[in-house]
Amino acid sequence: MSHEVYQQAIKDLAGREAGRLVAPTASARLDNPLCGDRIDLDVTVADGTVTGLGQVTRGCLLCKASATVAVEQATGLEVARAVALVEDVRAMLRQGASPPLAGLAAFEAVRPYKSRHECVLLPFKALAKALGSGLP
Amino acid sequence: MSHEVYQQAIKDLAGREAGRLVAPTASARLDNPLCGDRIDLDVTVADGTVTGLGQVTRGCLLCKASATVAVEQATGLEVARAVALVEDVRAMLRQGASPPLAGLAAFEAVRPYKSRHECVLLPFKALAKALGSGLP
Amino acid sequence: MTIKTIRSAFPVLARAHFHYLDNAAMAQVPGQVINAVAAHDVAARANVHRGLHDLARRADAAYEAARESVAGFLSARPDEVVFTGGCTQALNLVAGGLAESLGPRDMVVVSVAEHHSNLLPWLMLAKRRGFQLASIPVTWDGRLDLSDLSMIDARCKVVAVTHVSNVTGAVSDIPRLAEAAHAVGAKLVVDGAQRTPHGPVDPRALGADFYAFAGHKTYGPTGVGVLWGRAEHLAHLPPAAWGGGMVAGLDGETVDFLDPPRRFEAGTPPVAQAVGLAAALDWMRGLDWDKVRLHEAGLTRQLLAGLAGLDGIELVGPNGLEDRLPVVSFTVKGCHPHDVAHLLGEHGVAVRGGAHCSQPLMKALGLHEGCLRVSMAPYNDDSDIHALLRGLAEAVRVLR
Amino acid sequence: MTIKTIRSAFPVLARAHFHYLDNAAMAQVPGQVINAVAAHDVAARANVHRGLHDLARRADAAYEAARESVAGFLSARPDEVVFTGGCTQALNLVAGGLAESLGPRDMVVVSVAEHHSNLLPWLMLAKRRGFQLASIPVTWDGRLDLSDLSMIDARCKVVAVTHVSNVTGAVSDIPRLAEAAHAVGAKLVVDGAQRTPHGPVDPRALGADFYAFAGHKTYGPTGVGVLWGRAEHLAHLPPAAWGGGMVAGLDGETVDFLDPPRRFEAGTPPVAQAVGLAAALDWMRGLDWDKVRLHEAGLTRQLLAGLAGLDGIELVGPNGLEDRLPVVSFTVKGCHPHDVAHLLGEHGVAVRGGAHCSQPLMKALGLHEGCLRVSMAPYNDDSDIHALLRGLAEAVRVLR
Ligand SMILES: Cc1ncc(COP(=O)(O)O)c(C=O)c1O
Ligand SMILES: Cc1ncc(COP(=O)(O)O)c(C=O)c1O
Repeated sequence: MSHEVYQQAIKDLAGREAGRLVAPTASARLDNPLCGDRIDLDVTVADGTVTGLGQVTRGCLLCKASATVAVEQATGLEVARAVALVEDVRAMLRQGASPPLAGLAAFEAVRPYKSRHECVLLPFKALAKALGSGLP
Repeated sequence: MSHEVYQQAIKDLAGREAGRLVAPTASARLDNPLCGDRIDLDVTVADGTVTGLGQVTRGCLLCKASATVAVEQATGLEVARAVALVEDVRAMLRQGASPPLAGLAAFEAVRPYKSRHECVLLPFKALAKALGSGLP
Repeated sequence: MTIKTIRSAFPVLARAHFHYLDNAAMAQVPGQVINAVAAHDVAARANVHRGLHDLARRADAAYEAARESVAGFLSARPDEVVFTGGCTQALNLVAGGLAESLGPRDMVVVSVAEHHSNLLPWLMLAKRRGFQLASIPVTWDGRLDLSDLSMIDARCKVVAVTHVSNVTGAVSDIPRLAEAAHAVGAKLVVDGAQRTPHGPVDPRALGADFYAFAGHKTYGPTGVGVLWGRAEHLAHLPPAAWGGGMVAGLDGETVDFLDPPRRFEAGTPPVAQAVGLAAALDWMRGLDWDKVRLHEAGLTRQLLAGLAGLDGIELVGPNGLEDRLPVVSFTVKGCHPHDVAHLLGEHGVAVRGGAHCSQPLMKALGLHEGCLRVSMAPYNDDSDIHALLRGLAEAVRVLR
Repeated sequence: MTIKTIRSAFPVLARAHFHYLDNAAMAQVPGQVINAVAAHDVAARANVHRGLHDLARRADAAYEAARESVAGFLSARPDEVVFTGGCTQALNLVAGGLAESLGPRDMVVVSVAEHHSNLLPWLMLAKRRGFQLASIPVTWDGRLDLSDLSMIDARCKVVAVTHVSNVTGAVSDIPRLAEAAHAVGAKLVVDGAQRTPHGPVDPRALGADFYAFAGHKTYGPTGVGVLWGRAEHLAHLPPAAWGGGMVAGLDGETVDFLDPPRRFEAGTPPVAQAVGLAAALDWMRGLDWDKVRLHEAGLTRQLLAGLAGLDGIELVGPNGLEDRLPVVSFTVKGCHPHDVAHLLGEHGVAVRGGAHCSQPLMKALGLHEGCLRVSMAPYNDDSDIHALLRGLAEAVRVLR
């Protein structure tokens, strides 16, 4: 059985759920009703920069793992940069672009599995939504 | 070119249009809007017997020829018998039953051409309709 | 007729290490169906109805013979068989037609176990025409709960239920529902999508008034489905789609529709697909269904026993064999269905994970993440169940 | 690319003494389309969308690749391409969706030359929703009479016209109609059923807002059709059929539909047929259409000249080559079209006789008995025209 997609790195990421923030600047809830995935994501912003992130995710391993990367590695980014991540992740999955965050390297194995792309994208969509850009 | 369906007997029949009756007991107009065929059929009835028939038909050769057989050979039949002809003609065309009227022998060649059955049936449907049975 | 003979009819099953257990989504197709479609397109391809050349006559004959084959499968009359583009289209057709005479004082009763295709048409038409929609609830094991059918009352004009659940494999008690519906003068629409893959069926004997099924789940082509209706009901059903081939006369605003079934077949029908479906049903009718049913039940038993031996499996639906067909759903504790299905797929075992187009049932059973579904066909065998159980154990090991 | 090469792609044409000139009813199909469908069913058969096993991934990929192929044929975006069961279903889908926002103060403008499939949906929905229906008249030679378009006024919300007449082969002036429609804010729905068999088309460049065509007339399988719509319009179009695979969320009465195109593809789509259609369009895109059009025009010229040399022939439609495709209709004095078509059929020449699902046009042109129609495809050649003309002369001799 191929474990490429379910390598240890992914499982480790999925196991680290940040939890909600106490005093977020903004929050977003996003559903993927097709598979029941749901993410609640909180963000704090100061001076145009993402200063903190939290999340609770119900969903598959890929979605949970991706959510962890989002909150752990988008902190410190400029808001515009964080909003743009969803497009970069999409380009990574669909066009083979390189991972926009180091932690996303583990997700390159998901490329051939188109029906799983949405799982990886959902947290980044939630991030963009929380940052007020609306969905792409 | 096979002329079986368009044998001289059929053409002769098609060429003999009886025309309308002056004082019919009943009349019926029937359309086959799919091909524009239209028959106007008149009947006189006395003592439960068909005593006279007339028709004017716009339609294909088969329909016109069948109309001629109907008016020429159903005269003298009991009403119930005349009404039943449509079923007998159908059985002749579909199940290979023998022709219920001598003049219909020429139409046995139509059997393999299912899409033409309606052309042969229309005058007999009109006859049944005029005789007040409604359509089968 | 051994399972080996059955398997050998299906070219796709010749692939090694391949275990297809996603039959409820789409069944595989016997070679003779593929050939029937190809042969039709080479030797009898033309539009149907009133064609006057050789190919058109062959096309007409093939299409009407296909209708007769479906009629035979359903113990019905050919003029009660309407070809559609699929089961969903068949259900939209009957819902659209029946809804024409429904208004705010009327009610349609569906069930919580309906596939979206037998729910959304009624739901959307209810919004549009103002009639009420009520749902028969389900028991803890996903069966229709018929203990209280008082909602099928004088206001109820239509009862629309699934014959077999696409999630649990539970077989609905159609005769009982027919009795309840007919007692108040309501019509019974049955979604047979998951029933027809398991042998010929007689909807009239069951008490159904309308019955719909899909070609692609019944070993036939995609792009074709069937709506059966009692002749006496079809005669009064208005068409819900319009186009060429279904009118006798058209004069200004006056439209004179053809008699059933053609009234319901607007436009060029799926001719070659109907021919393919007939080939599939003919193949099915050649099987010994007593034997096949025993075989399918044996696989189900084996699967249920195997699942019981695994840790953290929770069944969705009946845990026995009575009144159920070989569709088995379950959850795996701590593992999302999509992750499990993905890993099984890598292992050569095809199952489905998710909500199975049955969100109300998922909600009723508290399955926020959906479930895994294993669905069997006559060509499945022990090796498929073994591979599934082995794969499941390994998937759990990988994921936990 | 010679006509011989083109012919050789079509297995059915290998039959001797067989002249297929009934292409407007249904075109024949190249071998590679038959093979593509068969190959799909053997190696990639599964339901589409969110499948997690190998076959499902292949099916998804094949289906979405088919969408891209159609998009290429139409110079459009893939998400503007909706697969349907046929052209009629596509027209019902757009009519049903647009009609949702039409009421008694609105008007839809069609033309007298419409095929029933682009007339009846509007007519029936007009009765239901109370909007007005107006018809653009035709000239003596069956063309849309655009000399007075004042009926396309502020009340007009939709103009629905055929791109090419299935009776006369006349090509409508779509850019002009688009201008008139858009000037009053109306949407332009174009029935492309008879246009797509004659090469790729760019509905957006023509000014259409929606465009429908049929697989089986475009050298593809039966059971599939296409609705194209501008993304900006599809985004606001409500679905007119409902079922599995088209909702994101369903919570009680609240339905959240997926984005186009999936919103319009309720139920299992005609997957293998879409794959077959893509193979057909790919075959078409491999032809040199400048050459093919010259060839088709040459056949039309030859046919028109031949008919002019026969006694008692009356043309229906344009008598020239300008703005017409290779569809030629006519009547034969003293001979009913069905009798002639029947005899031609016996002669190995396949044409169609009748009203061609175009009763308003028949009425407008005074053709109570319909007419004969000869419709050509790239694979037709001189021998087909000769056989037709010879057969026609003989049929007249037999019938008169
Ligand atoms: C119970 C049930 N009803 C209806 C449908 C719809 O069938 P189709 O998608 O073929 O239209 C399905 C299959 O998806 C089903 O399982
Ligand atoms: C102009 C035109 N529109 C629509 C249609 C309907 O297409 P279909 O029968 O494939 O649905 C046809 C063909 O019959 C046609 O010729």
